[in-house]
Amino acid sequence: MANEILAREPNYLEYQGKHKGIAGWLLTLDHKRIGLMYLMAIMVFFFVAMTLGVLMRLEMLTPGETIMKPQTYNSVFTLHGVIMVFLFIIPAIPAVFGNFFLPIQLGAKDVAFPRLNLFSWYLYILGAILAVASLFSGSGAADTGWTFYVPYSIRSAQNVTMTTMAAFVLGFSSIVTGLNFVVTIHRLRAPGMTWFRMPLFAWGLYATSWIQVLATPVIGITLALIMLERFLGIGVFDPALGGDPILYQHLFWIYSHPAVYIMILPAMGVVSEILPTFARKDIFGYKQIAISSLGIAFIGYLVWGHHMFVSGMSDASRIVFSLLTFLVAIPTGVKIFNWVATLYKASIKFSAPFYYVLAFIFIFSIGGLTGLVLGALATDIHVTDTYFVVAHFHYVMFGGMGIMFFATMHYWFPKMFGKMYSEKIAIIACTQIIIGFNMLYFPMFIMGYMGMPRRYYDYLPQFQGWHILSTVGSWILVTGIVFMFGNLLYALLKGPKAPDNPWGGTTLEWRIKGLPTLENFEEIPVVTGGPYVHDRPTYIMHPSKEIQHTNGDAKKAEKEGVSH
Amino acid sequence: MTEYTETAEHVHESGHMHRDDEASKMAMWLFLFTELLLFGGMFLLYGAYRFQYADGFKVAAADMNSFIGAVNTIILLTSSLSVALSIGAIQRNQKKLALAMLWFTLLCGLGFLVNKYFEWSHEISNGIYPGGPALQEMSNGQVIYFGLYYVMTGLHGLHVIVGMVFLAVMIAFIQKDIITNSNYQKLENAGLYWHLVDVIWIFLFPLFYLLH
Amino acid sequence: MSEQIYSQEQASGAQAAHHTEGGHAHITGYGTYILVWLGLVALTAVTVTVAGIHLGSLTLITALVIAAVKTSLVGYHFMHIKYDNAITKIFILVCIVIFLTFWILTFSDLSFR
Amino acid sequence: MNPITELVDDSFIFIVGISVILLVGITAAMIYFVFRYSEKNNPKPDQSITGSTTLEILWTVIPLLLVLAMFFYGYAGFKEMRSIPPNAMVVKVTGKMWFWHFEYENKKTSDTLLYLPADKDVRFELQSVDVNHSFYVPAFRVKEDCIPGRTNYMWFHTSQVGTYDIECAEYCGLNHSYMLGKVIVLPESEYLAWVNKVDTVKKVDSVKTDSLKTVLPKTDSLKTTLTKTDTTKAPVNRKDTTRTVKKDSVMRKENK
Ligand code: HEA
Ligand code: HEA
Ligand code: CUA
Ligand SMILES: [Cu+2]
Repeated sequence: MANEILAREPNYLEYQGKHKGIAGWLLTLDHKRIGLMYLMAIMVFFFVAMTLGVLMRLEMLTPGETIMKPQTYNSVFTLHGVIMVFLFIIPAIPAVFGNFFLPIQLGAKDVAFPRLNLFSWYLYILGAILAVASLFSGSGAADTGWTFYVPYSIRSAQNVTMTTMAAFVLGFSSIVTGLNFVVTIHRLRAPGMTWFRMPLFAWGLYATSWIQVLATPVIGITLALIMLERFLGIGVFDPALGGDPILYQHLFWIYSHPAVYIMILPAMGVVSEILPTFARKDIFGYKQIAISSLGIAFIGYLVWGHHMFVSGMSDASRIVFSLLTFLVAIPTGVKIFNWVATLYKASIKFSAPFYYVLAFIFIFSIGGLTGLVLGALATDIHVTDTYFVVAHFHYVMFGGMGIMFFATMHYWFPKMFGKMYSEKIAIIACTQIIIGFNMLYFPMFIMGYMGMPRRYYDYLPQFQGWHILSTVGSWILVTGIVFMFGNLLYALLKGPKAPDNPWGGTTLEWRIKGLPTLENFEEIPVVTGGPYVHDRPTYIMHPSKEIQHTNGDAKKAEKEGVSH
Repeated sequence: MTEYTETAEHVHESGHMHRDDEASKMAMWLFLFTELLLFGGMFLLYGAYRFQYADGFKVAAADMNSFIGAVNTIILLTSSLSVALSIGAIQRNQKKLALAMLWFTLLCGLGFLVNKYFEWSHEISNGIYPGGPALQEMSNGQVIYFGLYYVMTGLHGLHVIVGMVFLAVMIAFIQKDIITNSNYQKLENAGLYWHLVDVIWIFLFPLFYLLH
Repeated sequence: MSEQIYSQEQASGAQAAHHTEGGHAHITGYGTYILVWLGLVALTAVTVTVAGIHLGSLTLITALVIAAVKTSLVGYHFMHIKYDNAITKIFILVCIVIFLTFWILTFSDLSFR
Repeated sequence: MNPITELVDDSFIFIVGISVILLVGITAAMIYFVFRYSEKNNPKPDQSITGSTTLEILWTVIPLLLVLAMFFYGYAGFKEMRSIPPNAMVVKVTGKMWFWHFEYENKKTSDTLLYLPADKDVRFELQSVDVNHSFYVPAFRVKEDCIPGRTNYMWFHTSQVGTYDIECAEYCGLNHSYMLGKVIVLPESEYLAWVNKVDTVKKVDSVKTDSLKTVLPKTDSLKTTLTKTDTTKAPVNRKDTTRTVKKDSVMRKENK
């Protein structure tokens, strides 16, 4: 009977409110539509930045000029970094999938502040426009690297001001999303959903949001100071006037190190969603995984100095930062071990999203473990600012968060669009991505240890073999990614209708029949147990009806429900 | 506690308006944290440079007019009081008093800015501004001191202006009875913001004016 | 409608705990505010006088301590932290702790190089 | 023998070794579970397994010990890098967009090519006159930034005679990738002969400076001349000596 009522409600895609057509999207306050708008915008920039990446690989195919001049190359890697970091990887999972699924997983009708949510999308677009405009105005996009190190960034004749302005605005957008999520998680959990009954994706987002709120302002002011320095010459970052370039690096990394955990924590949250679903079993060590997210977020604030081991920072400081850096590995390890343990005595349903998660665990571990090489003082001093670092961060960013972004798309695609894609093609594409990825980035570790510095337009001939291997890898990766997106796009247009719960997921979004409606739930559900319990229901989806059935036993059920 | 709070600002057409003051207060505090850390970055720079250029900073600070600084401190403290009082007045349903207090706060804010204006123009007319003739003669420590001085007090001044805009909107809301004795979280939030601006000045004042 | 039935359950979720009116039951007397203000003005006077006397490195420390006291007065009374729930207090604590770590770790560089 | 190189390589092998063991273990367990507990092989999952305190403690404490060991390894190498032998010779290194300038103890200078005696400890004082650079000699596993407005230091031990690459490792603008150079380690006697031959070489040096400044931004001539040396390995290939060296005919003869 409940289904009948639901069937009459239009889903969020069909819903016609005050505004129709395109305005119904641009003025929407629905978290799901805003999520999709983010998805579209983010995909556009992701493709732009990926194309820049592939162009860089082409340039590196041969020593000397291959397809571009040094000035172009310098702008290309800067823009590649800026777009990937600020326009893709930081907003991707929180702003798209967090927006879409966080409220549903919490049993809420929307985020706490829908208007702010839309506002943050517009800020994102504004920042994106500025980033793109910096290409075509003034003397062209910044050529400083995404780190904007002074004093080069205040001396460069390129349009650095506009690029930093873009990053500044994007930072603001990120803060607003984070703030919204913290309040949403505190205030809008469904009745019965205690902290330790919250899905782990929500935990990941919670930790992420705190980083967004508490770290982002620091980069805001730092970038603003670069702009002021360029316009007015206030001196705080200009060594000619007594400013200290190392202080700039402190301020930059105070934000940008925690930011790498903004990138990875939501992805780790999704891993914790996908694994129990396909293992068809409760997750191993729920509480440890939940708490370790907060642990990573906190320790993440204490390690920024590991980016500055050769900058001339005090020796004492280098030692402290190196020691602290190693501590981040512990909560991350706890997560990895718990994930693997979840598979023990499971009954695994092998599907595309699960395959991506396996790829993630393998590739991210490589990335993380090489992070330890960078964390150790002696080795970092040798490999810092070489391709070893480039390999490390592509393994964690692309191989970690990027692969999980793909996994997330495959996992929630049926619930977002109501369509099903070809799993076979998805798995083939994933295999190809894994091969191409490793061929692209693994040689960089070797080159890096051999002493190939990063941000080099040109290189010494002894590196050419590795560069060729790497470039060929990028082509394999390109086709894999094109294949994957093609598959999804085809499904979107022509795919068969997806079942309500194709994977047997246990969290609230899978309990919704069909696509979510405007308000997600006809009635706010009542939660009676943990999120990944497979052998009994832990949610009462239609409390008013079901309670009458069971003589108002919701309370009792809740008490009995194991709350982990 | 009779209703399920759907969203703090529940705006779906189909839904009825729900209010969650707790949520909006929480959001306001989070926003204040971001402001705090924004200035925090600047204070960190100040601390670092003061550590490095202790003497230059002292010499530079000797130029500052600590009297104007002190007056401005008192002005802001008083304005904080009046905002707090206006909330108290709204709680007691004394609309007139609340309005008067807010107008008084705006006046204080204006006074603060006027003072700042005179102070800045005095410095500038002496050639003390980034790239200015007097500054070019000075030591690195002094240059950075004044660089920070202009950025930090400028940013603070900007916040005073934003705060005044907030409070002006609150005045309109009170007049239209949107803010009442049972619904005044908006005013609380504006007040929180204003107090934050005050708190930041509480630190700026000794750091820039009392360094002899 | 149904929401009413489940109001009790909400207590175990996040929704419930403090609803609006509950939080605002506390009304501070005007007198308290004015007293606090007097305290703040007095402290300002103290900082100015202390700065006049030459205490060396103590000048900075006293100035900062007084500023911290003033801040806590403003926060506690004017910003109503006094009446706030535990969550807000924890939030503020977290923010302060993070901010302090920025200082401590940055100065681990500056003061040893 | 070069103590730093060995320490760095040893800590690298230590960390990578542990990492590989962990990675293989994790991956093997994962793959084994996926097959052993597939839907087909294990139709009914064991729902009673939700965690284990013992395991949690184990995989917190063991990794903690491992990473502490890694830290100490890295720290030991670092300590060596920062403890300069007391009688090390001093060379002032100045980074400039986009070439290296060296000043020796007797005020003699050279650009791009750094001449050092074999089997000596050398302390470098690193400065920059414009933007950040980073003085990097991969063969000796050391680098340190050159930051305008301050002097950083580093040192290494020149082990054997040979030619080693110098690279700028901190992004510094247009020709960052051409800010290369060579360490030319000579037998002590040849070095002394070179460093004391003030007049002739000085002339050549200034020529070099000028040609570098003018040539670099336009073409990649430096790259084509300063090439073909294995960065990782020490041995010199005499034929690789660069054009600038060739000009210095005296040098070349002494080298042979
Ligand atoms: C998603 C982003 C992301 C993530 C998650 C990480 C994670 C980590 N990173 Fe990385 N890092 C970057 C993105 C990221 N990094 C970027 C972008 C840069 C370069 C920026 C630039 O200069 O442009 C960088 C640079 C960088 C440096 C500076 C290098 C340099 O410039 O010299 C260092 C140094 O310590 C470092 C360390 C680490 C460590 C220790 C972790 C740890 O969190 C990793 C923890 C994970 C594991 C350890 C693996 C899994 C765990 C186990 C298998 C358990 C058992 C293992 C043990 C405990 C031993 N990173
Ligand atoms: C999320 C983060 C992210 C991701 C996903 C990537 C993806 C890629 N990046 Fe990376 N990269 C960064 C973040 C990222 N990058 C950052 C932060 C830097 C540092 C910048 C700096 O130094 O300041 C960097 C720097 C960097 C460098 C170093 C530059 C240097 O130091 O000189 C290189 C060099 O090869 C590179 C290459 C690539 C490539 C080939 C990809 C590929 O994996 C991309 C894969 C894409 C595809 C496979 C294309 C998909 C298909 C299409 C777009 C269709 C049409 C296109 C074609 C047919 C060409 N990147
Ligand atoms: Cu000099 Cu890069
Ligand atoms: Cu980092």
